Amino acid sequence: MADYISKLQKLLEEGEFVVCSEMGPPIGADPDFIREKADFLRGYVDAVNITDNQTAIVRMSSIAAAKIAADEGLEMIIQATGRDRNRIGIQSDLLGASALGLRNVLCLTGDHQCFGMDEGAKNVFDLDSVSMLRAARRMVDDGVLLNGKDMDVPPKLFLGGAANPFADPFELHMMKVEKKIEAGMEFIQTQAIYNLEKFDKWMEEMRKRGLHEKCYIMAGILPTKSVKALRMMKKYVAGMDVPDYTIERMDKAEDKKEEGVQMAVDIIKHVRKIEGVRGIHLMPVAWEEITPRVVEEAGLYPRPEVSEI
Amino acid sequence: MAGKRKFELAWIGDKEETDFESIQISAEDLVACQGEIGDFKLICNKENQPEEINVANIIINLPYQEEPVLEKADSLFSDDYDINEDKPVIILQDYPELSAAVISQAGLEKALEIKDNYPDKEVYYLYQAMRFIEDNDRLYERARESEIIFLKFDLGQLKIIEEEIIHYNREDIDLKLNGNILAAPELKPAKETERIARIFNLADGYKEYLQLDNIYLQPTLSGKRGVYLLKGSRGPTALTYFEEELDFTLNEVSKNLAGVAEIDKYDREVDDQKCILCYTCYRVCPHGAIQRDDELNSMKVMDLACQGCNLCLSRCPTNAIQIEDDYLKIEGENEQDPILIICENSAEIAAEKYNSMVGKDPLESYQKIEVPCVSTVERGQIFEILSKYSSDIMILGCVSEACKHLTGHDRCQQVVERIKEDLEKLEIEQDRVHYERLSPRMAADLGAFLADWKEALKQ
Amino acid sequence: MTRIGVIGGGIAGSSVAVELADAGIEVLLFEKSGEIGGQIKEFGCKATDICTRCNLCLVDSVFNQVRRDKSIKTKNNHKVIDAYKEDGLFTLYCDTDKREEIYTNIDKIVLATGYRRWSELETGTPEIFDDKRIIWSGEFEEMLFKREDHLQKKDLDLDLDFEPESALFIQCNGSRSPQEKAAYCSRVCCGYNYRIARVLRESFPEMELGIFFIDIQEAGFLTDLSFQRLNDEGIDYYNCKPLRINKAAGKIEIAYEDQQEGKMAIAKTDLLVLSEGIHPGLENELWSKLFNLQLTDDGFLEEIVPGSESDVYLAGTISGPGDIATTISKSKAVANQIIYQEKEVVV
Amino acid sequence: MIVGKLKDIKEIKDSLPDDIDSLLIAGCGSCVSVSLAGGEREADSLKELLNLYYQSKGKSVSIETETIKRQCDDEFLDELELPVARNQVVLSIACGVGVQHLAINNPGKIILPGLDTTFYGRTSDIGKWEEMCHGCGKCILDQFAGVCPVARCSKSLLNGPCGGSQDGICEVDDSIDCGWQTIYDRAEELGQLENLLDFESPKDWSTYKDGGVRSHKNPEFFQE
Repeated sequence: MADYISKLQKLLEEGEFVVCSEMGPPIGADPDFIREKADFLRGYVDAVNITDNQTAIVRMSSIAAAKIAADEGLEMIIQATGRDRNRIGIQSDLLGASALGLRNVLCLTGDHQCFGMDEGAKNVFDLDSVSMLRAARRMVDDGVLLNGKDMDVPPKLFLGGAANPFADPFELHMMKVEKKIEAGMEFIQTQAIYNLEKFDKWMEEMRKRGLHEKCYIMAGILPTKSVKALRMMKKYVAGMDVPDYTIERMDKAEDKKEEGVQMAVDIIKHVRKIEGVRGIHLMPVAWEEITPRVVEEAGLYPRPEVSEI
Repeated sequence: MAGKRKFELAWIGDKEETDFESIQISAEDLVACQGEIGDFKLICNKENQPEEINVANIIINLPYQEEPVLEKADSLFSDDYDINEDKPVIILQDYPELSAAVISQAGLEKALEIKDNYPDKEVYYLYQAMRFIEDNDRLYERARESEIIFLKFDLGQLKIIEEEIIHYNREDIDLKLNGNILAAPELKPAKETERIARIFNLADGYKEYLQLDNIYLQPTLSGKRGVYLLKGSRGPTALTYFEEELDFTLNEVSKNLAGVAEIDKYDREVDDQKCILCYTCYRVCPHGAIQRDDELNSMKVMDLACQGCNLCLSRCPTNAIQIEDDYLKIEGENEQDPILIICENSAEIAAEKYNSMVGKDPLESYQKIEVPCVSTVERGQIFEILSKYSSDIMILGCVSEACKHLTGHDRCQQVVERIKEDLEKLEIEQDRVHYERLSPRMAADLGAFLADWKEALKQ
Repeated sequence: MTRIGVIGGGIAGSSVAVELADAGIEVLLFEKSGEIGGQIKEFGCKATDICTRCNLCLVDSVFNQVRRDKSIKTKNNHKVIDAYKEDGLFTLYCDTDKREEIYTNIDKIVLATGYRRWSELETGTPEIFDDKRIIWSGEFEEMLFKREDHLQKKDLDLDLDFEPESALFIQCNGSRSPQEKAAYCSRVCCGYNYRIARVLRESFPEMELGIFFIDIQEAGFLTDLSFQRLNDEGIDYYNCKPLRINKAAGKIEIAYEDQQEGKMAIAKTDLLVLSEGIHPGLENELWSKLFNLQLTDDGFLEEIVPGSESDVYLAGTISGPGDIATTISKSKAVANQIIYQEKEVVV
Repeated sequence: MIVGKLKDIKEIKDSLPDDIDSLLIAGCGSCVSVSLAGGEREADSLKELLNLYYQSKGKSVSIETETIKRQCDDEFLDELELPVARNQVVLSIACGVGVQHLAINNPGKIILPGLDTTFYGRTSDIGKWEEMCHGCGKCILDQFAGVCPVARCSKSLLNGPCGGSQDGICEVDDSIDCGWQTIYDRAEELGQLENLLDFESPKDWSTYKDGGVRSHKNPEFFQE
């Protein structure tokens, strides 16, 4: 019997098409905020990401929020960025997360602080996503910290990272994915997909390089409910590719919310057929309550039971 | 340097037929240009070793880059085109934009050539506008007589469906044409343009060509005396006027060979003890009149190339450039009068014209500073005037693109904006500095404007 | 000491004179009217918030230099009526206000007597000019020359006794017309009326503007005029020659063949501006006889032998239509030819 | 070269003491002259502006200017000795180095900065400078096709671009070129793309400001 680090890892290894979702912790210290959200996600998703001060806006810490949700019975993925903590802080947090039973971590470089409300903050970026993955890998596999010090009890962590199939130049970003995998990334959650042609092309290249067999790829899905949101993303979110036909489709729809759900479902159905896509990652910004419906409509409900590992 | 041969003329790029003792240099080989009109030194790359060539005049004559508008179409300019047995020939001009006027001529000639060689072939001629120059109205008549089918289209009436099929849709005509397309290529600036601009220290030109969009440079001047621009170096319309532009240019070269005199009577001396070789003067000089003096290890102003705008003096961060002319002197009888800083190329001429028309000097009862170009206005000078005098300051510069020194209007505007910003921050004297632009033709306008301004100041 | 006789004190003759004087050559400048400046004297600047490259900025400094330069002897009110050449030198007879004057020992002659505007000709269709809604572009030039509102950022005072909400321009007026014996293109109208339209557009953003073209030409060395450009600036264009002008009550109606739709159509306007074709000057015939020059079919002049041999040069619109910049550049080229020859002789 | 920009005039004015009676504006003739911020011309126009200001407030303040070759070397400071002595306050428009060096040499004097020292950069256009180097103390340009990821990537990433890099533009601002795109382009040109696959360990920042205040001795002049 294989020795699994986390339920998420187990599901993926067993070949299940996985459904992840995302949750933003509160700007405040209210634990019930997390619990309420956990309630309506329970049973509909296999794992939930907790963002780490996303877009450089101060929120409850990813690890603390994740612990609260995990106590409600959810499988959690913590996020860790290199923007706010140096190598000391990050390693320390990873040890803590593992100790709390939070076994999945998504390693990110992090949005620049200029996107949030603290432009004057000093950024750290001591570890970028690649070096963070590498450091975590060594901690998990070799029980060694970055400075070479051995640990008595190493952390147990299932390591993930992000990838943007739409960023240019294609080749350079592909190299970076390869580097991340080399450094120890086991799963990928991609940038939100609207442009399916480009995503197909990216997957094709991933397969050509055999990368789809070296890590689990979860396709990013971002359901929206307005043309404005789509336009804003196209214009302001770096690395987002929202084709004009998507905006047109939303523009024409009478019931925008319904169309948003259908668009998400269509994309899920498309990516599900692609060789190498092992799951989806739902990230409805400010519309988290729609997650159960999208999962149901996409024919991904109910979710499989996972026994304790 | 005795015995060193000097050429009368250098062609950078294509060479045209002339009687001058000339040399042709490819743009790729050119590395640097030093010196001034009558005595340029072109440094060329000869197997990675510098070769110095002395020339009196330079014509930059790079061909246009011809960018195909359709992948599968042949170029209208090419003699090597496909004729398919079964398909008609389609001549396409003005797609996607109106082509240069000479292209109408080239297109008509090509259409007739095909019709002459293949009398039974259907030839379609698609165009937005036939631009009649030289004798192409006769060509057009001949083409009509030889049954070439002319189809005129407006914006949006022509669609390329596939590379070989053109959809032509105009009211009652709806055609899908499938044939061998000969298209007029889009003309773009020559490839080496950016590098050549840097070598000759020329500012970025219109639509990435070498010539600035400025009326004083017509037809082929470059801003740098003795350097002329033709064809793909000059601008988007240079093909249309090529014959007269070439004629003008060669006559300019002739005149230069007969002797070149200084344009400005004053010398500008660079104090080599103060010069820090920051190249600010070199970069701002609109006439490429500054270069480094290797012996003195300082910059120097070349007297023949200098056109006297004094921009270098007003921008040197160390005040290293000096001139004997007191060009910032304030003239006037009454210290209470408002102060005018006027450009000798616009307001001064307009005032003179107004005087001759109306018999009254519009500058009367003003204190004035006459400048060769308002770009010489500097912050310190204005602050000093504001503290010494109680009156307002009006700076009268030239309309954009009609500045004899090419960049004056923008540079002055930037300085004035910064002055106003500083004054506003200190909450003092904000409204005492004014800047307006005019052309030498606005004589009546200037008269009325100054009269009204004085009236407004009184209140 | 070389003496050059320049006949005509417009921009062409003045440009030649100034260039020659700069090179130290003595010039006699003969102007038949009371002052130099020619037709261009009272054209108006067409700058909007930016320069539209009408080129008038270039001319006044030339005239000023003519007035100031000691080596240019300007002879106002001197109409050249006869000439002969003997021993390589010309003698000119001039009709002045008072008497005939004779100038001798002139080495070379530059003819720069310019053109006539179509509005000065007696042909055309005079019945349309009694309508105040129809003006020549030349009248517009004067309006712009006199304007006193631009610097104060006020709207253009049109100096009409009505307020037009629309204006149409007709190009190729008096050109491209075999009936008017002017099959050629005048080369100025496209650029000039486009610029005037832009001036109107600046002052009256709501005004409907349109231009009739036979063929759209590049508007000088610097302006690559195109339909797209007109479209972008909100100026309608009619790529055809109007067939009939109907002075209906209310708006003027212009009938034309809509080539796009293949049928007759009517454009309506409050104000109609007619461009003015460039026609050969009245003296051309005299010059052709006096100086052995070819009169072209259109009535302009051409050299039979090159100037370097005949010592007679042509500058400006005497040899064919051209705009200001072209005229100046061609005149400079003529002056430069002379300078080059003179210096060679010295060497 | 050290690039600087003149401080906001309001900030300068506010920093000068209320009871000021005499002011020396000290210019510097090196880097900051080249970056058109702290040379003789700027000193002069600053003087005229402050004159105008004090005049408008009805205050009598004597202002003089003196620009020397370099404010960061003792020997040049000699020329400033008397002007500094006869003025109550000194406003130095040298870089932060010059201002402090002047202060070290004039313990009893108020030395105020008139300029913001911005970065080490190159002149990329007339009046425009671009940051090229952070002075990290350990140059790694050889590994990145000659383009510095520390100075020219907004996050100083060493292992490739972040996801916000799009069409060669940095996510922080449209006007910033993505440093990693530049690295990539040059590496491609040089046939060094392979190098970019090398894993870069976290950089040793001890040679940078993080290692404490830095000094440097040329061993030819010092013995251990």
